[in-house]
Amino acid sequence: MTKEATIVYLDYAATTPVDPRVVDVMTPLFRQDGDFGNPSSGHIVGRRAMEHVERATGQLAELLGCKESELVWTSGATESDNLAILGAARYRADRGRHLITMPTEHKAVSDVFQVLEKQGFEVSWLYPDHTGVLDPAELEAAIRADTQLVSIMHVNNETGVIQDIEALGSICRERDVLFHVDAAQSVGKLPLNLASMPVDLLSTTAHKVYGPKGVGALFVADRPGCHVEPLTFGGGQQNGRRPGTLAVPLIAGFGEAARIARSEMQENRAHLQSMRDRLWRGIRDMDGMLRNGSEDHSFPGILNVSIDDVEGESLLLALEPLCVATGSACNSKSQAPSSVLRALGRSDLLAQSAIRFSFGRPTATAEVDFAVARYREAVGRLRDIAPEPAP
Amino acid sequence: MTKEATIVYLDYAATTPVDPRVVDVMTPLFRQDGDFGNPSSGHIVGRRAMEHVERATGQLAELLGCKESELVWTSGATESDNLAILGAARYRADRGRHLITMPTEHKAVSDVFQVLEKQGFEVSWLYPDHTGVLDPAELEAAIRADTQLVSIMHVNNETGVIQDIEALGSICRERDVLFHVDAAQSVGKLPLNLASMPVDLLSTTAHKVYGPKGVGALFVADRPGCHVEPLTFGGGQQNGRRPGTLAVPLIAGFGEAARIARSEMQENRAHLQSMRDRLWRGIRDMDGMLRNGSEDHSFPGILNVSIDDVEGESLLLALEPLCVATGSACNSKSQAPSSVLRALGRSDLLAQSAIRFSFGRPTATAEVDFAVARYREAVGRLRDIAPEPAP
Amino acid sequence: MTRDPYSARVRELFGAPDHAGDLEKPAARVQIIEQGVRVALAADIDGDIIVGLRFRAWGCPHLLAGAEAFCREFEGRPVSALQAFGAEEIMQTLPVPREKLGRILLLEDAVRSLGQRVRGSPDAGKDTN
Amino acid sequence: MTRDPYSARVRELFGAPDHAGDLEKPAARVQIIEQGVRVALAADIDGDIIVGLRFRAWGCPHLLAGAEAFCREFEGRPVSALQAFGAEEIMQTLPVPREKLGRILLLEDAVRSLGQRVRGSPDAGKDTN
Ligand SMILES: Cc1ncc(COP(=O)(O)O)c(C=O)c1O
Ligand SMILES: Cc1ncc(COP(=O)(O)O)c(C=O)c1O
Repeated sequence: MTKEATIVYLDYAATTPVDPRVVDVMTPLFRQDGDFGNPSSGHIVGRRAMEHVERATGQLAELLGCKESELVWTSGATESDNLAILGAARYRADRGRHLITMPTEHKAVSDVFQVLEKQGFEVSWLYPDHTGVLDPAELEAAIRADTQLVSIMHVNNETGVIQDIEALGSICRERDVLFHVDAAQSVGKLPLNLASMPVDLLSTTAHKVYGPKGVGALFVADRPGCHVEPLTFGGGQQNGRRPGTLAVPLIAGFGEAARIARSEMQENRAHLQSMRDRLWRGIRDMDGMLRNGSEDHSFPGILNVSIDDVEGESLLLALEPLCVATGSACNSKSQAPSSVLRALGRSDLLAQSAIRFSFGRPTATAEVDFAVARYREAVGRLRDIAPEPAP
Repeated sequence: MTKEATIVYLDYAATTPVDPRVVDVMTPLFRQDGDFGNPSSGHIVGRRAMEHVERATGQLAELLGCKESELVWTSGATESDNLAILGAARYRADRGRHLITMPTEHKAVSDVFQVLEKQGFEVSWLYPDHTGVLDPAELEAAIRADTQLVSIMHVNNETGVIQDIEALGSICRERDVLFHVDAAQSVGKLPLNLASMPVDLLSTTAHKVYGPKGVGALFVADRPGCHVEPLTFGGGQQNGRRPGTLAVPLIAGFGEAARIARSEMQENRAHLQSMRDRLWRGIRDMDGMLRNGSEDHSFPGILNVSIDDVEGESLLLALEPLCVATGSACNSKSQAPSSVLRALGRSDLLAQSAIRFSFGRPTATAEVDFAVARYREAVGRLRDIAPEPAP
Repeated sequence: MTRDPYSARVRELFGAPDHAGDLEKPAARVQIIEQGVRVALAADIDGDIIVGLRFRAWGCPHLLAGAEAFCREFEGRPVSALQAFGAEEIMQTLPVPREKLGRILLLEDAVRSLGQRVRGSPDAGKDTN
Repeated sequence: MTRDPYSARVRELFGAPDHAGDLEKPAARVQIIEQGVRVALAADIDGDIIVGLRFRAWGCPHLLAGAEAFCREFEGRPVSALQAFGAEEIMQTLPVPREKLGRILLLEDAVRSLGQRVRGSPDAGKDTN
């Protein structure tokens, strides 16, 4: 048995492998005998490369239900979030400097707002209830005459909690406030139809939906007042909104990933749900078990649990070769307890014991069963080793 | 004969195909059975992904002769240029707001300086001589007490003219001014040893050196006072200098491309030189032929020529299926005469007739001979059609 | 959605400019130069019929294609038809991108001017530069 | 250059904590709790020789591995050796990242305290919480 054979990967919220069909679309675009050209070139090799970009733009637009001209290609959701938030805040700064977001956002959002706070913007941080859900009334109450931008994510990357984008966006639209949604975890997984939704800016990334790392997109609604100042300047690509040579193979790969996600969304969702439910059934009876985040408003691909009196870092190591996450995918190096779980009211200790299981298209029943057994065993072993707690 | 068979691509300065060895390194990193993980993940799948990033960082550091910690991965040279220039100008803004560059820079540099000019920085634009070369004395004279940053490219993307980085950088270092070099066209093609060169910031990109599109790097010298403010904020990757999930396959591909470029640099250079010389020999005798840019200080992979009394756009179409560039690779859509050639003193008409031939590893003698024949024929045909010029 | 700036028709006309060249003894000849762009037209007449047309041009591919299209279309037609020639039609049939209208208007000028010349009109103002 | 935060030795100690558990009638026992982290040590003595050591711990993998390493190393050594136990050595031999020094110092405290207990020293201050 090789080392590899024993690894069980339940960390699809951190990143996914690239779908083989996507790899097949990308590979020829690297090669000399394929369409490797620079889409900015006017000649035939360049034009052929541009055709791949245009096809992909169409595919992503179809998945999102938006116009092709409303999409800007970026390097990933981090860049999309920054472009949306910095870009919109700066563009509308002379109308007002009040912004709204939540402490449960991904750092690619919350860190940006912290930077803006230092630059003279005022940020209201709205807290969710203990299930992670934001009450639209809270948003309504927080909006002021000088509010310019609200940023609230669709699916939370740690807990899978889904916010009511429709309701939150409607409030923003009524008050002429821009509404940005970080949809890195939901695009291609939950249905979206931006043409009919009150969303102005929406961030996405390919590598969470079986596309390649290094490419993302920002949706910028074609509406008056909805505009982002570019972060970078240069060769005029994408009408100057995001310059730089278009990464044709990555963009084509994202397009194909979008096409696949759209056509298989329903069956994928059902699969994720059955995997998550199976895992939860396997561990829910354990002593001191707590599920983090709403059960009713949750994306079926993520299950986040805490457990009493088990130390998180040791738990993670004891779970190997089961690959899962503590805290956010993107800052799992850090030992600090998750700010998302803290915002849900979890103690430091409970937040620190949290494990995020996340499921994907390739997840098999046997892997879930392995995870159940491993989790029970690891918790049992660590509890066996622990001394009695202080009286 | 298929359509493809007749295309001759002499536009390697716009972009290159990916070396098959690089494709072989990248492909497994996409797949589920390969190291597809997120390098931010602490588990085994994440750590294996990180090992590829570390290997690639070592490979690029070796090519550039710098420390691994001095490299920041980006999405390409446009982002690297922006990060260097905006980042350094903002970081040092309270020491002074005078900056220096040239009008012959790529737009990923010159557009950024134009933006800074609007934001209260003062920019001195230094002109080269009629061969495109900047006299270091001009730089010396332009530096003031409040100068913070000088940005001058290594190899010009339109003409192939090489600036004397060593001499220009020494002047900057003496005066404690940061020196940024856009080396998109030279990295992997001309030797660089940043450990011993007076360069503080250096931009590069993979897709000009047989690596993938969508990845680049910025060298930030490990020296006091040399620092760039980040453009984007988020998950803390790369010590916060450039956050976002690391695009492992692209980075590994750039690393492999760097390794290959380093080990084959000398023979590649000799090949480019012989191809360029062959082309020049084939057309230099034509009526009204002019070579753009210094012959002595030039990168052997680029030949830029203008010709009297031939209209550029028609010439480009008549050259098909020969794929070459007019003006810069990145704005060949635009009909405006190249600002680089204008800075060399060319008239609008001559600038507009300019054709850039650029050569690559795969360029064959027969392709150069085809280009010579096609160019002579196209010029002849267009001149035949033209009416007598006005008296 | 393709970004090819040249339609198949423009490519064909540009690639086979059969009417580029001169007539031995043209009934009329005009040449117009504006901002570096140059167009020359020449016509042979038999009675009221245009029996031969040739052009020379220096300019972008759309101008050259437009000139060739004009020659092909108007050979064999009556002289009076020349007055009906309009830039708009060329713009739409080739087609030509809007930003190049100026160059096609230059061609229109040349054709009108040729028409006046053919009929010996004394007020053909733009013919000598 | 690997980013694995755990050395092979830490993984081995963590994965096979043979000395985790209790002694039936230990000669001495200590337990220390600080900021949620807990370490308990127990020793059996035969004359001047430590014949059995066991630990219990709640904390990060380095703490658990450190405790196991201590037990393995000090069984069979004289009681006096306990005084020589130092966090620094554990930090270097496992090794343990610097930012976790605090947890290994907790282990050091526990060992010192155990040493005092074993010799019946009345000033074993930290043993009861
Ligand atoms: C909700 C959310 N936003 C943003 C990001 C950042 O995405 P990327 O890695 O494409 O920069 C992630 C993933 O890491 C995410 O889960
Ligand atoms: C000199 C120079 N700088 C910057 C760039 C931009 O590089 P990228 O396409 O990687 O953004 C290019 C190429 O287009 C270039 O030639």
